[in-house]
Amino acid sequence: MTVLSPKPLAEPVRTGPAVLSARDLTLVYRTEAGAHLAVDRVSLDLAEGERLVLLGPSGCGKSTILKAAAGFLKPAGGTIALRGRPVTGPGPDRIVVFQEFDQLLPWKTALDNVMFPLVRARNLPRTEARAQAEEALERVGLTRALHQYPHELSGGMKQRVAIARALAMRPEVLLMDEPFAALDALTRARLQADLLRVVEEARATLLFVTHSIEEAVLIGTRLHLLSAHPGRTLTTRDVAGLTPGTPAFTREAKVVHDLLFPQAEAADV
Amino acid sequence: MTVLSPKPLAEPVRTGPAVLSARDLTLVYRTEAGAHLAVDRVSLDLAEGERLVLLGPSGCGKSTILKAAAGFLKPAGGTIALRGRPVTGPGPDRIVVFQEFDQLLPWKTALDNVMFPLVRARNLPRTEARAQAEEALERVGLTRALHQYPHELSGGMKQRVAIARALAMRPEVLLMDEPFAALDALTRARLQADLLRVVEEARATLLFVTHSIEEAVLIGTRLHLLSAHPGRTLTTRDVAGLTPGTPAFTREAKVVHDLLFPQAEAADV
Amino acid sequence: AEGTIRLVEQPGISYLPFHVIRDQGLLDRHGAAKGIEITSEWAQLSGGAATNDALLSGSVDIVAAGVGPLLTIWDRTRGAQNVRGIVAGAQFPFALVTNNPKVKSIADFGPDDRIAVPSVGVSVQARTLQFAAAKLWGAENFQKLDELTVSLPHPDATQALLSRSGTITAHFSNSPFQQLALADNGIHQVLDSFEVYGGPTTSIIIYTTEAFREKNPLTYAAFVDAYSEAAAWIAENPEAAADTYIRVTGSKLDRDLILSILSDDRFSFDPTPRNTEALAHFLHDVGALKNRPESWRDYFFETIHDRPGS
Amino acid sequence: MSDLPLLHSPSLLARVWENQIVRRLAVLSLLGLAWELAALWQNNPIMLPRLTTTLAALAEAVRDERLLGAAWVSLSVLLKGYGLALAIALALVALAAANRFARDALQTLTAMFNPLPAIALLPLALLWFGLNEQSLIFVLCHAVIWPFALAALQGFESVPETQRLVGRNYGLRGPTFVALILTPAALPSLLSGLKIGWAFAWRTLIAAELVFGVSSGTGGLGWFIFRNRNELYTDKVFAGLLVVILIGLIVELGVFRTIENRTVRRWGMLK
Amino acid sequence: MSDLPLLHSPSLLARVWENQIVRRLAVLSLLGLAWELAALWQNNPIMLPRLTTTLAALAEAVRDERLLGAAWVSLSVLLKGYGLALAIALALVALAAANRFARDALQTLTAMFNPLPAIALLPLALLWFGLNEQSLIFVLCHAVIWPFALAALQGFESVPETQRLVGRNYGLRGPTFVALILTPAALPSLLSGLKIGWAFAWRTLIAAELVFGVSSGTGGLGWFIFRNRNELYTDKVFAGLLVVILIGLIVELGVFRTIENRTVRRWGMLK
Ligand SMILES: Nc1ncnc2c1ncn2[C@@H]1O[C@H](COP(=O)(O)OP(=O)(O)OP(=O)(O)O)[C@@H](O)[C@H]1O
Ligand SMILES: Nc1ncnc2c1ncn2[C@@H]1O[C@H](COP(=O)(O)OP(=O)(O)OP(=O)(O)O)[C@@H](O)[C@H]1O
Ligand SMILES: [Mg+2]
Ligand SMILES: [Mg+2]
Repeated sequence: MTVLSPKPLAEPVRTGPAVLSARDLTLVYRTEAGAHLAVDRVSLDLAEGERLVLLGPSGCGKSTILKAAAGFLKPAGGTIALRGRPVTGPGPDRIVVFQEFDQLLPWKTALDNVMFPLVRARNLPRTEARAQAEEALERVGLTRALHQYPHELSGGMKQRVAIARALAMRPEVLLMDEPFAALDALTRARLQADLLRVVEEARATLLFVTHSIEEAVLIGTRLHLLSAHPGRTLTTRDVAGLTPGTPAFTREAKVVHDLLFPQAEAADV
Repeated sequence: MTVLSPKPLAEPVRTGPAVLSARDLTLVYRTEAGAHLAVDRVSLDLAEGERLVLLGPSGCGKSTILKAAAGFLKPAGGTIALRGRPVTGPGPDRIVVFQEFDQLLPWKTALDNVMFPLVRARNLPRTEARAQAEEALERVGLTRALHQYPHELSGGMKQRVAIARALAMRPEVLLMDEPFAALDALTRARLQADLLRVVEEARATLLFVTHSIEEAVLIGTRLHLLSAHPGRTLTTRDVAGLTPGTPAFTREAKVVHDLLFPQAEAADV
Repeated sequence: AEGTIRLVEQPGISYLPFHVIRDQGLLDRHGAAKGIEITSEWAQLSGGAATNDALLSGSVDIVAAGVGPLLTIWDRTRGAQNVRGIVAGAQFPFALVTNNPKVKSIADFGPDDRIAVPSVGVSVQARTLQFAAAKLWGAENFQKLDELTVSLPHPDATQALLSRSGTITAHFSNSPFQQLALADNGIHQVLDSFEVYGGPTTSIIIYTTEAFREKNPLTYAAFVDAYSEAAAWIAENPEAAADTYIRVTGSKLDRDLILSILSDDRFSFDPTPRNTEALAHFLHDVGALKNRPESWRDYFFETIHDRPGS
Repeated sequence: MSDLPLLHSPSLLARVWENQIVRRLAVLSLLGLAWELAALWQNNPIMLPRLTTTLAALAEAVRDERLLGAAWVSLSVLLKGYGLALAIALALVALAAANRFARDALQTLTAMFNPLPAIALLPLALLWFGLNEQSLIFVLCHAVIWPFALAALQGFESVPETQRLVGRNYGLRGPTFVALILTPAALPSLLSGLKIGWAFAWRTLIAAELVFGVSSGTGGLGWFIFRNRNELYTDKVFAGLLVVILIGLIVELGVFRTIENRTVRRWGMLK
Repeated sequence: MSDLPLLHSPSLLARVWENQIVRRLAVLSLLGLAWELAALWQNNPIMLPRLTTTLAALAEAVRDERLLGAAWVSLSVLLKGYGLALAIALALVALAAANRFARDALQTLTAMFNPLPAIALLPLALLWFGLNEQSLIFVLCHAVIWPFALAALQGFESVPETQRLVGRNYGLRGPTFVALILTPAALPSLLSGLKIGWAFAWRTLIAAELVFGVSSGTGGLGWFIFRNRNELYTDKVFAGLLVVILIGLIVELGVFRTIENRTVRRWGMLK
């Protein structure tokens, strides 16, 4: 009989081949002042059904990584691949929820905004798309705003439409950039639960950006911690299966906080 | 000898005449579909140096109240007054930090964006404006991004420039709409402290919108809780002097949470 | 091909024979006499340059324009399209009129005077003015009045002259503008083209390309006959001709004015060219023409070479 | 204090003044008055006839000279040319939006050809199309394509980045991307390009009709103006111009305004 | 995959192709070739001369006929008219941005006057200014003001609401607001308006010089073209047009492109 060594906690449970994987991903913006290094040799792997959360200080390159995964940015170094094949451009297999409030198409009502990709990318017939869009909007609590144009919505309402639009698509890969930042606690909690359910049901792979450590531990199966600008990998942590409110959850949140902000213990909060 | 009744906790300490006061403020948007009631008979009073936080679900009219206080919206009913005189339009005595990411002027660098109101509204000479702007940007941690244009900044960086721009102005009245929503925990904590210091020093009056109950209890001397759309006053709470981490602080946060979301106790978070 | 003909005219009474041809169906009649059926298309263009463009592009077959444009196109197309005149279109004097009472002859123009011509330097009016200057001050001074001339279309110049508003004090005009101007009490004539060239002078010429003439001899001949008949008919029936003009063009001009022009004996549609060589030689002398025509026959087809032109 | 849409209950007068038609009529009346006064003061009817005289001439020309027929002739050529030009311009701009070399080519072409006066093209038009409507349409296309392409290209290039990324994210590319994302997002600029193109189509048509004249009896508005100018009927010339102005107003208020109100203003893209 | 700025190390050829000047030269060469072939095929030198003939005529005209002088005469009138027109248009648009009645008035005026051909204004220009440069400038203003006002107004009305509110928040109003907020925010549209205005100033000037002519001696480019057209020197006509084209290219690449690169493209307002 051989003694099994205990599985190290930081090692994620791989359930299949990587859906999305980056190797030494380096992302550089070309600006007037020259090259601007945003992300420096970051590697990450997302297996099917996995939920990876990017955590890091403002400006560290989280959105940039997301945009590279979406196919909007070409790596200056390293590779980024989808199911083993290099990402060469954007596509509806990876639906993005952007950080900006202007991601709704201003010439479409909330309903039409949600229906748009269903009709155009999923090729659903209009009636079916409409039914699905109405359901998605109902789930984010916008039943009464179906026919309002984006400029008539509040900040949080716009973000909710964008979330509904992404979830209604049921993509294989979902890339979300601080989707809940503009939402109140209750709405946020509801949508977090909703997101987890949808992702689970569809066995979707999720790359998620947030500033809330609690949200990160709640949503993620794994966390990817980034250093301040330019973004480098600090560490990764496996956080699957932690239940909010439990001591393990609170402890993990505290650990992550201290990892991200080692000097913060001296600060006032 | 008369016995003094204990001062009720919910009654705020008035230190002078109201700087900003609304009476039965009703705000209505004119839309294609007809009138859209956003805020319904809300009354509030801010004394000098007071910090009032608006809390309420997404779409309840917080931004709308702020815009009315800034002078961008004319009340459909009720009054809104500044030091006793009805608000008739916007002005640099009330500096606004908007919720949107596009509030920076895209044709100005971060530094120029902060200098702009100092030169144009405060009439500071350019050198002095520059010094103050640089200091303000340093405080929000953007020393290295002084000469970047807004489109080259991350979401959180944009919001920090907007915060620096507002704080550098040292206005009598500061109107802030979820200024910290896009920031990581550490930056957020630093800027919260910074905000409190600046407001204290300048004896500025602050009207603040947030979705974070902890932030509300931390920042505010008083909270104004709003019901879901259309926004009506739920209640107000005096929260001056509570120290984060203390049981009183945690208890207050819990009370506010339960007041805002009475049904949430049944929900999963 | 034989049997179709596309013609161009410009607005104005100088093109009256065309109107008569159209009104009386003369092309049909003369075509029938030659055993062909002729279909004609009529177009109106607003000036000589556009007319020449239309001819050279092959969009039209027979055009009518001033002597100046004909000489230019003849000169430029020698050895290529070989454009030449068919018949003389009309002869009439064009007058230099002024509202400056002090000006009795061209020698009296002062530095403040401005003489309007359709286009400085190149229009037949401008050339005539140069010709007059050369006669008065000697050949080398032919450009003496050029610095007083300005380009302005006839209607605008007439308006300016009549309204006494602009800086225009004189206008080298044309019919019917000169008649309209001279009807005003304060406006008088300084000279006219007949004085300059020493007698009745052809102003309008009908012309075409060599190719059209050679490929459509019957149509060409029918046109010449029709034109001659129309010209003769106008000379005999000025009253009826005036009515034809009003009817065909829808002109709102006063019938008496039209009649007075038609019955003026200096005004004629004689197909024989007169006094064109003087202008041609002058144009060559000042360098506007590269080729010097020996006689008027050089720039007319043989059709009317038997006539006593000049 | 009207930076955002708001509700108030103004006085009757203010409410009447709210009506755009009322304000426009006020503007028109003021202009008419200015014209009448200028004409009276100038007192030079052969250069500047009075408004009343012009209106009388207009009525007469409509009754006796088929002015409306002439206007219709011009308008129908105009519409053909305008429509064709827009189709070409949109195709060019869509190509330019998708491909960088095409964009450079279009920008170069625009910089080169836009300043060329229509009159310079007439000889070529004659050479290629002959003396007919097609030549006019060719010249009209030249008048419309370049300014519209400029406005459209600017509009396409100004589309907010996030909206462009959203479209790409759904896998839209090429013509679909242009039609479903760029075109609505750039609609304000496209509309201003349409208006400018419309105006210059008129200008060019009137000017070209003067030079081109008519074939086979069907003169347009430009020819009407030219003929009356030749006969020194200034009041009729102004009557012709008045028709151009009226058509311009009708199209602006009836077509462009309506489109704007139903689209970009409703969508909050235009204040 | 070039939706956002990115860094890569392409091949030499690709890097040369990156250079805009190179791509533009390619476009120009293609156009030149097309011209030469069209002329050869048409074989009607008096209507469409070959490019080589035209270049020879250009050289000759520059040497013997002061073509550059004529171009300068036109250019100086053009610049005066363009500058004046922009000043007037900006004033009108600023007024319109601040006041609703002014906006209605400007929109009405634009709808009315924009379609009027310059030729219609010549008699009035004559009446008011006499036969001189001022009349030309008047006509130029007409050509520039309306399209520029249209583009500018659209630009001003499209400024994102938040930016407008920010400006108001600092107490900016009237001219300061227009100058410091609306103008930079609307710069893409303003630039496209400037380009369109510039092109139409040229078109109108050339056409007006034809009709209006000149007081003899000081003819501009339009006059040069007109004279040679009347004398059927088609190669010289094309040489004159070539000068217009060259100036257009220089201004587009040298002025407008530079401004664009230093402003709106740098600011991320234009892709
Ligand atoms: N278009 C751009 N051009 C140049 N630099 C850019 C551009 N976009 C982002 N950057 C820079 O890249 C870095 C990373 O930006 P990114 O948006 O990825 O940050 P982030 O982690 O999403 O931050 P936040 O939490 O504030 O949204 C920043 O330093 C930013 O200044
Ligand atoms: N410009 C507008 N036109 C019409 N309706 C509007 C407009 N702006 C906001 N509303 C409506 O007014 C209500 C309140 O909006 P407001 O932006 O004040 O909400 P909020 O409390 O700030 O929400 P959030 O927390 O999501 O930002 C919403 O129902 C919204 O749909
Ligand atoms: Mg980000
Ligand atoms: Mg809000």
